[in-house]
Amino acid sequence: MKGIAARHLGVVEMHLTLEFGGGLELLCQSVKIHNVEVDPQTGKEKLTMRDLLSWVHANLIKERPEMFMKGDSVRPGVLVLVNDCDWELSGQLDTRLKEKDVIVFISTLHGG
Amino acid sequence: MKGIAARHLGVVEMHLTLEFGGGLELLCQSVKIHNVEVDPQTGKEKLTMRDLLSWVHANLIKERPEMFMKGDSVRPGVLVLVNDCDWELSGQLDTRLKEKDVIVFISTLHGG
Amino acid sequence: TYGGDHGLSSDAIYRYSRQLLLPSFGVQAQSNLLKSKILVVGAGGLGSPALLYLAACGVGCLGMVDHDIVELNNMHRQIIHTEAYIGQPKVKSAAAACRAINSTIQVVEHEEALRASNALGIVSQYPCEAYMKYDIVVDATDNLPSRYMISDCCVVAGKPLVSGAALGLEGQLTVYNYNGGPCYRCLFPTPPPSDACQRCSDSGVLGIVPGVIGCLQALEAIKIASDVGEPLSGRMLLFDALSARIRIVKIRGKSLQCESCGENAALTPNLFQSFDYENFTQSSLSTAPLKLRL
Amino acid sequence: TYGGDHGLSSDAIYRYSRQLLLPSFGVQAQSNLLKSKILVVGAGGLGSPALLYLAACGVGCLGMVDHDIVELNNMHRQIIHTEAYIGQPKVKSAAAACRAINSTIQVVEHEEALRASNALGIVSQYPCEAYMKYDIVVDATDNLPSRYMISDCCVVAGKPLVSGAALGLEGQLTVYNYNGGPCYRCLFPTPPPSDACQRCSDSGVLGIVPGVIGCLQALEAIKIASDVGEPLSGRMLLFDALSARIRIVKIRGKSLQCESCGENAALTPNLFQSFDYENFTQSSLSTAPLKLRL
Ligand SMILES: [Zn+2]
Ligand SMILES: [Zn+2]
Repeated sequence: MKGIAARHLGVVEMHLTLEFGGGLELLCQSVKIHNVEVDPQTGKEKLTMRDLLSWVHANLIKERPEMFMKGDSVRPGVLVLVNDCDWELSGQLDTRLKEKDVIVFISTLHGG
Repeated sequence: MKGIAARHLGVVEMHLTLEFGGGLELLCQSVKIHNVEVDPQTGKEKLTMRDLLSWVHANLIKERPEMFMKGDSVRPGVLVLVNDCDWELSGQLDTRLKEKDVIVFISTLHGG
Repeated sequence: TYGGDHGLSSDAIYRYSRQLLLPSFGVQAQSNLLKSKILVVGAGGLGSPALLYLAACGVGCLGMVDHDIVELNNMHRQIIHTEAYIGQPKVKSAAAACRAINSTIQVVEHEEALRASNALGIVSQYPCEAYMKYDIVVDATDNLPSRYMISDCCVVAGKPLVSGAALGLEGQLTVYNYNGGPCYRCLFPTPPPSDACQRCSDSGVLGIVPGVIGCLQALEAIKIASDVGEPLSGRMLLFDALSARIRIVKIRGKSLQCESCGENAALTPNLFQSFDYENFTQSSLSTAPLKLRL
Repeated sequence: TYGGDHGLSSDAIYRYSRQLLLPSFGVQAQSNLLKSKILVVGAGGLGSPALLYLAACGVGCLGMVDHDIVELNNMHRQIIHTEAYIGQPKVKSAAAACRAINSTIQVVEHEEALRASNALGIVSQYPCEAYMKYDIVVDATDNLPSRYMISDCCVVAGKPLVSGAALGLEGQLTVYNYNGGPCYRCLFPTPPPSDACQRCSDSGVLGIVPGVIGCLQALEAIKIASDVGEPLSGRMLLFDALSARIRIVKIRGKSLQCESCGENAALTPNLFQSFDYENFTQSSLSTAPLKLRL
């Protein structure tokens, strides 16, 4: 695991809770809640949502990544929430993450 | 206000959110959410739920205190939650409060 | 007409197809549901949506207890009843509505008030076929003595209890006596002062509030009956309609000192049947008449 | 038969007495409700409880649009319909149910599909009696193009929109286009890839999930119509039935760049009426047939 390796190297890793909903959990083995440790990449001090998305893409998404990402952001129809708040309000891809943040990825539903 | 006086004297005061529900809000002028500053009493370093209850009794409850308190605790039928957790799990009257804690007092409902 | 491993008729497969399609529900959960027996106490504000959804989703045997008559001032929230049933027993009206949406389940009418003296007989056929009959009880009543009585009954009979309440613009929901979790008396060992309750019974209710809570009661009963998901045991849902706030909080577990379900509890069927719940709570099983001045 | 300052008949006072008793609701809010006109689009899983509770609580004029026929595989969640109406139009069935629980309100049947070509006419009688008719629209549909179309319609007609959705074991709810808040396109300027949607339409739904969301839609519509409480605008409710978790999150406000409601938006009634929502979303207004293999 990336997190464990990072700890051994003495890099400060961040504990985050990632939640997937609205069907996105199907892309990561139907598990909705993931407690993860993410290390900021070499040479960086802060972790942003841009970094987290590429970490999620590399580490959690097991199938059909095009159902989660489009370019370097999430695909249309996915809401991203950082601590119960739309990431549009915190700077989207540039949102800086803190220890113990909760990030929710949820696909909008259309059924009834 | 107690809080303002305390600040002038250099005493560390605590910012708490108190919420009243299930009809208990009627005892404090129908206001459900109160953002308050409470100072630990002279000679004490920590604020407990016991201290908070007497503060609420003195400062917020405007009528029929017997509908809120019984002895030095809350009356039967009132649930007390500290940060969304039943105070029975944190030590009831001895629960120590921290800055920015959210305390909910809610009367159990019986209607349908 | 039943065939295959799953035990579902072709009619049932078509009727419940949208639930069968669900990977996390599917044939097994639907089959559990069709075998389950659920008793709803109260065919009023909470019971209306709970009964309709439990009937619709395919609970095999759906019982209902109530001794009230449908009145015009129920209609703003008790959506299971139609104007045509005003003056008739709620149980008769509710049973007809359930049968009209699902003729393939068994609907059982208990047209009487649930009291300590008859509750064990209705819930578990005690003493005849000891401790059988319903698997789950839904408390959709509107008064304090009933809440203590139904909880104690479920402890004695060993049934999980889905308990909902609504008043004014607020609602509450939890599951008692489930899988080692707390009962009503674990949370509320002492009844509140009776004037704290009487004031409540005069203060009205916005019809949709018991609607929301009654639906959530049906959901919890479905989860327990179908053995899917995490029932709301040891947690309580608090609903504030006006501010559209819903919080789910962690509540205490079973109390070892509980007089009903605790380690040294002396509650027996006989003791239960002779316990005076109205005296204990200092309030009445039947709701007080409304006083309205405009 | 109407008298007094409050404009409530004595029948209405009795019928709605429990709501009139509520200090934070009372005569003024009930009177607002009785004057309100609410359109529910879709008489299916979400529309069933929404319509029943809106009728029961005393919405003065309750309209419903749907072109579907009641089918047996609807019955597990669409509790407004009875087996007796299988094969008949949902609107006819739903209207009969609403009238049966409240004969004192006006129930309006629009037995047709809501499309860009007729939506303004139904919602606001455009171009005849410009921008009147319904005060509030409830989106209880089940497909993506309808959601864009109804939101755009509400922007053009200037109506608040109570939007609910349910699928599988999850539900979502928010209020669009209310008091300077965002519209659907502010949140979702670009439609999702069509295969992200199609998979959804095959995956079923637990009946009680749209039940809960539909009730909450009725509540939001009641709050807006009666001018009581804080509607869920700029916030979204996320409901996970399996884990009994409900979270209410803060969402973005109105987008200045929104192509529907933004500063330089070019959306006119004519443009709206000729917009091809099925092509825009690459998906169909009518739901795909189910494929079920057991
Ligand atoms: Zn107990
Ligand atoms: Zn917009």
